[in-house]
Amino acid sequence: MLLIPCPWCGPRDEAEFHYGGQAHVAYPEDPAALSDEEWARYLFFRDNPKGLFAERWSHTAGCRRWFNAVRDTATNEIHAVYRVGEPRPVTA
Amino acid sequence: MSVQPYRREGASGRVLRFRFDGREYEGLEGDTLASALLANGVRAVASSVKLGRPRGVYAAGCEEPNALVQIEEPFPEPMLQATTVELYDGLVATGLPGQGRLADRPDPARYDAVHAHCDVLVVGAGPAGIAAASVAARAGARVILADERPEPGGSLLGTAETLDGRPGREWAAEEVVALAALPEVRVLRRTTVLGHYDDNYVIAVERRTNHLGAQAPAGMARERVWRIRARRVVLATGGHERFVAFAGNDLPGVMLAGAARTYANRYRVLPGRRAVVFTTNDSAYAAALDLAGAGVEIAAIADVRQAPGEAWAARCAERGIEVLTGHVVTAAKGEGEVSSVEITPRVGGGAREVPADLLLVSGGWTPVVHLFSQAGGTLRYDEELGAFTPGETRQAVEAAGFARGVGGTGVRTLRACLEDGAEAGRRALAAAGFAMPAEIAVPSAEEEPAAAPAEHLWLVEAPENDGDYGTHFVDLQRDVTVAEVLRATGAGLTSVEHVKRYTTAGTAHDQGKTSGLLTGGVVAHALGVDVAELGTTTFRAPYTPVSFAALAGRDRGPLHDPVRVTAMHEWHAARGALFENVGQWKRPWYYPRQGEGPGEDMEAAVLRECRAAREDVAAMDASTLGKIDVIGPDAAVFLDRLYTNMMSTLKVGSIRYGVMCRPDGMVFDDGTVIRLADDRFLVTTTTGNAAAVLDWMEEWLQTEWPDLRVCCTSVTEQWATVALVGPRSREVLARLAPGLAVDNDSFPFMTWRDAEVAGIEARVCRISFSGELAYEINVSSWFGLALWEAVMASGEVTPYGTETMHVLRAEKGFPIVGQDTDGTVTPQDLGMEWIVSKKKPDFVGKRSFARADTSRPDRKHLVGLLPEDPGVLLPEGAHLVETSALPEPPVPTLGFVTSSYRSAALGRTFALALVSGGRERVGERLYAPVGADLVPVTVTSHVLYDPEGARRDG
Amino acid sequence: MSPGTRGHRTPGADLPDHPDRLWRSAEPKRAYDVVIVGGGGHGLATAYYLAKNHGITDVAVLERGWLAGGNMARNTTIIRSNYLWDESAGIYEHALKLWEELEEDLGYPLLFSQRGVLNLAHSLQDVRDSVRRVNANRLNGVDAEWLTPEQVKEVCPIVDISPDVRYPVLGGTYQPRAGIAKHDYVAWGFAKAAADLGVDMIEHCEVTGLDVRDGRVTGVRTTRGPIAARKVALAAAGHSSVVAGYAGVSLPLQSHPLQALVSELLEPVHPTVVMSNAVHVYVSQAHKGELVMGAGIDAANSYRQRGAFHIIERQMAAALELFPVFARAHVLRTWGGVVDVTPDASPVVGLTPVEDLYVNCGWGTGGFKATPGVGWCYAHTVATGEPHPLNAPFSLDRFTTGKLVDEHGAAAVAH
Amino acid sequence: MADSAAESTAERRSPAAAFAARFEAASAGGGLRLAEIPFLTQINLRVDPKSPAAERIGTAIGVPLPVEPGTAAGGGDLEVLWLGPDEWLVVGPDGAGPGLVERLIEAADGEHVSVVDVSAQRTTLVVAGDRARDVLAHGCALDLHPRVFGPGRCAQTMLARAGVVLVAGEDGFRLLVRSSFAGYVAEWLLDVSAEYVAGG
Repeated sequence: MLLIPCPWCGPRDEAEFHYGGQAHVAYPEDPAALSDEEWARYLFFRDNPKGLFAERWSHTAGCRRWFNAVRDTATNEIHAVYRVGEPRPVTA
Repeated sequence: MSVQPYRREGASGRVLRFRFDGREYEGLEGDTLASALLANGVRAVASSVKLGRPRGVYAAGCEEPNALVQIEEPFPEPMLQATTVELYDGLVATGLPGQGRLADRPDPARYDAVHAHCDVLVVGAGPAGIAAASVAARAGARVILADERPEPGGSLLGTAETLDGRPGREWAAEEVVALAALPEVRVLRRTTVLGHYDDNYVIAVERRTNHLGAQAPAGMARERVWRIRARRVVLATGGHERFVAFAGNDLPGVMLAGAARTYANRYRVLPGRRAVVFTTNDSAYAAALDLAGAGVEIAAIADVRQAPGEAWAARCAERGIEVLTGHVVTAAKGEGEVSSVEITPRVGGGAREVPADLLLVSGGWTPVVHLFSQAGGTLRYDEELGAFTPGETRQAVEAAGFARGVGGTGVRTLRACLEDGAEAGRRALAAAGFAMPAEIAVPSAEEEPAAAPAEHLWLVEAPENDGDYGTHFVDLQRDVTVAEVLRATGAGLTSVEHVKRYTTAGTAHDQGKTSGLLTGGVVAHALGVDVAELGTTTFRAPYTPVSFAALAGRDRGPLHDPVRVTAMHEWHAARGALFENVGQWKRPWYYPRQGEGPGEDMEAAVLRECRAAREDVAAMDASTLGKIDVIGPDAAVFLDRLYTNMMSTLKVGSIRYGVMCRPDGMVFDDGTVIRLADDRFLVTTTTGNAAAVLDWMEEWLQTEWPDLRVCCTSVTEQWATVALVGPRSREVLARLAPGLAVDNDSFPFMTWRDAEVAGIEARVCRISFSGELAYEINVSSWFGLALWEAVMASGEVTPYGTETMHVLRAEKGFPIVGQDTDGTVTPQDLGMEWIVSKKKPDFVGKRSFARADTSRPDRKHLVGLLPEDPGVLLPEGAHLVETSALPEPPVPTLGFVTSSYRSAALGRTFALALVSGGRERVGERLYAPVGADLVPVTVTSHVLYDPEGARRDG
Repeated sequence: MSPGTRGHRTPGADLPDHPDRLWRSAEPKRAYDVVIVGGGGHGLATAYYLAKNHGITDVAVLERGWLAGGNMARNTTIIRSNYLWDESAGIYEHALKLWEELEEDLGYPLLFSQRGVLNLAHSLQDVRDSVRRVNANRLNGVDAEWLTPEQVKEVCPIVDISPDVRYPVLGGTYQPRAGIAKHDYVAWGFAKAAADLGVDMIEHCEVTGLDVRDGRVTGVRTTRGPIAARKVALAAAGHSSVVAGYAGVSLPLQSHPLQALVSELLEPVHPTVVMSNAVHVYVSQAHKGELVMGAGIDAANSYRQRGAFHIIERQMAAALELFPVFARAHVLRTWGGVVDVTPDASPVVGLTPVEDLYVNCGWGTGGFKATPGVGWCYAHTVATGEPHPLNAPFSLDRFTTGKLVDEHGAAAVAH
Repeated sequence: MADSAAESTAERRSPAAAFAARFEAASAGGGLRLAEIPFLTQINLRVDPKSPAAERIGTAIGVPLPVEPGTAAGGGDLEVLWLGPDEWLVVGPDGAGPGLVERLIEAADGEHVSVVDVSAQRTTLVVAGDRARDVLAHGCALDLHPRVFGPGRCAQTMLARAGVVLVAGEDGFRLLVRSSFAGYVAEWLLDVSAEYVAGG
């Protein structure tokens, strides 16, 4: 049970959150202009690094806000949380 | 005390009666089952799992590998260690051959869980743990001190050491009582910390009533899971003694030296009359002296070292105990239990056989590093200790006392543990941001003799002429011998994990607490490598076994998952409705008519309910549909992006049906959208998807379109909803809402009106999911029951459930998301091209409709099926094939039946199905394999009833 | 001594003996025809069938730790082929047929036990999905039956089928030919058989890079030096994304922890395998008597071979709903593996954009049961450069065309 | 029931009404008090906290919207609970709903706000008395220590398997529970209470 620091509510148990996968994957501006390959990439391909990963969480059982986190997927350590729209912070 | 022949004199306490293996015994309050059995001279407690060899008590705590018992009364419980079962009056137990037995009746006990938070969690209430907790607690920190035993003291319980001039056990008891009196301290006894997870989330289990036997209060949870979130953790978990591999080292009468010392001191039980001691370190000398003091004759101490601790040797000499340095025990001998011990000099000289009924073994001490390792800490091999000790960790946890291997000579020294514990307490305080307390006095312990270094001997080599190593056990509980380890390494296995799996060593109930390192040592020996290099197998939670029921807690039966009900639920239940689980909701499924004789069956009830809806008037509790208020100047734009059809053109006062897709183009949810104002919509969702759709909306708004000024608020339970259906629904509504103009022109299809219905403020929507004239009446859920009762008051409205609702909508070809779709179905597949906007430049899912696979003509389409025999009901889930005889498998399927019913309106059975290229097959005959038969069916449009839509206006 | 215990049944005694010779960890050579990255069940089976079916024996299996120490050592050993879609049923049924001959083929005792698998249904929609799957299975020649709650009780008497359970058992599907096998023995059986045919088993050899020249893979870089290869076959479940990334190949995968646990040894109570997706439990009783149970996967990506504890707690609550007699059984040991999951819960097996580089990944929670089947097909793919017909549907390009094999929709088959 | 349905009266019924007697019995020992406060007015308010509308709303209802996460502010007979960075729950006495909605919308003066009457969406349960924290700790993972979660604090969180809004007061806690979950939460509280009430 991770302790996830919601940028608004503070640290809460992982079970209060919904995981949203990779952060900073924008909905394409003009999907119709994309090739099938490009569209498939948007739909199905996400980074899956072993190490630091910028990802999305939603505090569904709390303030219902989506936010981003940089977490090390090898250790589960959360290095930073930041709000949607903010750039990914520089982490060690 | 004559009935307890091995009980020391002066033992006191209440006499408890118990039965073991069918015989009655007496023990004393404070006993474990193991100590009570030893007091009664019971040597063989269980038999081994593979070889069926008799096994006796080997240890005195949770590391016990041998004495596995089954509790029979007061309630059957499989496989416990006799060393951890507290004795109580009426206990009935049997020894186990390695397999436990589950009860065949329900467990009546209660279980629960509780969350706790603290600045410092101290695991282990031995000298180091108490010292750490005292320092932290007196500085005002919130402290939890957890210990697995019934009383604090840890190692002090087994020794005769004194602290501040008091017996160690008394010191510990008083310290902990004082600690527990502090407002911010919680002391948890009989509480084993089982697992150490990320972010210092620590799981412990408290055994609260076991020791009370049949006297356990009924309302009290038997076991409690503690979910502890600690800012700092101090692991003062001590050490486990290990044994040495030699011939016959499993015979009853062979025992860990420290355990024997505990039996003599703590339980006042003599584990035998005449003992040989076999050791690699100084700690067994203290054991020998304590036992000698208690009346056990110590025949000899065989020390593998040439140079034992001088002071210890001298004390033994004083007592007339023979110390044989540079000797090993080559064999324990006896029939069913130890009767003699073979001692051999390591260099030169012959063996000698010493009569004894007890062989005390100390192969050194292993720090308990399980939790540290679980927490993600690394381990490093400590040469002096001959064991792995805590290394680096990124979590806020540290080990203290012997768990950290303090002392330097491989044995625990009390002073070092106390000081180390206090230091750990100070460090924890500093890390948690507390002011350092004034100097805290560490209690003074007796002067301990300087210890000599231990020597790490894992294996006593078998003599040349008897080299099979067949009784040199390394894992007593799994019956693994050195012979098997050698076979594994001989087979080419070089990893300790492989050897573990080949031999099963370390996988038993005790998880290799006494045997893990020993196995590693023997493997290293066999491979000719260093133990340090070989490493350990992984330490996994739980530290000691934990019952399934404890982990399940109170999330069982009705509390297993929330039961969600509507405001009208009591009425449905009283009317005898059968309920369907829809997500967490209980929805009325159908209402069998009650009366004389046997109740109506489902088929009859549903046909009756359907007829009422089609021919008369019927009502359903539709409150469970998800409802979301969507408000803001950009609400219309937002909905245009999420729904496949246009919502911005919807007029205030009107209602539109809509479908949402995922980006991959597959149908995600459907429902109606009501425009309440220019900037305000009420969206309904399917019952099961209410939360998912709200989350979906928030996700798009917050992460993709933060520029849209829209807010979404769930109002699912704000409103209770009654669907009033049937040609007479207008008449019933008119009566209930005299102020509402209900004629078709005033209140047309797909519009809504505010009105007073049965005296209740209501929003009435003209929506139909059945094709009939119908209304959905929404009121504050406080009035839901009142509205329902008012609707039912005249007695002319038939209540109907989800099954009838499903039949009615299926007759009209309306799909149910999740029943007629499975995540691979597009709106076009459902025959709903009309709902997919061509005008909007984009909406979620649109791009995917242009992919190769979504534009294939042979996709599965939703169609209707009419069995050629109108009495045959196709099973939902039946498949369809083209031929009237089945070829050899694999037979390609054309599709499958998603919904199938008997229709009162059609006077026959019918079905909906997803069929490959289905729309082009209308009129074709297909076959549904049902059991051994192939049922012929005709493909039709999915709209089977009132295709012109003539009935919706009544 | 316990009068009821001495002298008879010793539950641990009836396990088969292992051969005295398994494999000898090899030193890596400078070059191989085929390098298989990942010494788990799939990698070992692939090596075996490369050698046996295709005569390709200049093969190295590279394992970063100890052989079969990844998911092969951590799974709950369930074997079945009752998958919904034709594509899935094809490869899993092929695997099951191989399982039925495997002990003999490998000459190794695998404790393969066809004790049947029950998938329980707890809602009306579960029932529809289950019946749909049973019928699909039958058309595909896969043995499958739909059982009423009473029939479920006959197959597994300890299941609570009473209506007062929160989510009552409404029935179940049953595949009699399904069952379990002993995972370690399977791995060792393949390893021994492959080694006997000349394959090199190279342990403690982590791949740190892939050499790609002109769009073609030429070898691997490892912690034990570079190794040239004419073909490289990836079989590194859990870590597939990381390894494929060395060649610039991105895969539609997310790695998640998956947990399992065992109880102490218990007298036989559970004769079959029971799975319940609705309440996230699957359980069998292994040969020695321990209950082996699997839980759901952790939601968040992670390479930590350790799951969150609340998942275990929920799993226990669900288990006791179905099996009240388990109340006082004890959890002895929990563990976790890392599984890689695809968007459609079906694997990716086949060619990659890099020539001579092959991929086998994305088996999620279901890789063990496919072991011989995927080894067979993957070996064919690697040997011929063309997908075997049974793994052709599991190509990477299905994500572009949209022709997914979506096992999410097929309830009760995610594991 | 079917018979009594004939005497239809438009009476309100609160979601935990059926538990009144059992709550009372559980409260008899003194260490714990369980009760439902039915029919409170609850208005969900969404507004940009930095907007003039937010300020005007605060002035209009006499309670500045609390901007510190997890806090509640009170004034007169109203209490405003922080639910999210742009979301509040305005709680008032029974019957205050329609007037309050109007006041809020009026104060917004045409700016984008969302005001939704959700009075029937949740009911309010009281968990008070010396053992209140102990009871809640069985299902709530928050640190309920008075220094951390004392009067004036509120939080959306989980209690066992139900989402709740938890509000700390001088005299124990209030739980705002979704109406459909009220029965579950009530049963759960009563089950936990077994150990803490007299005779348990």
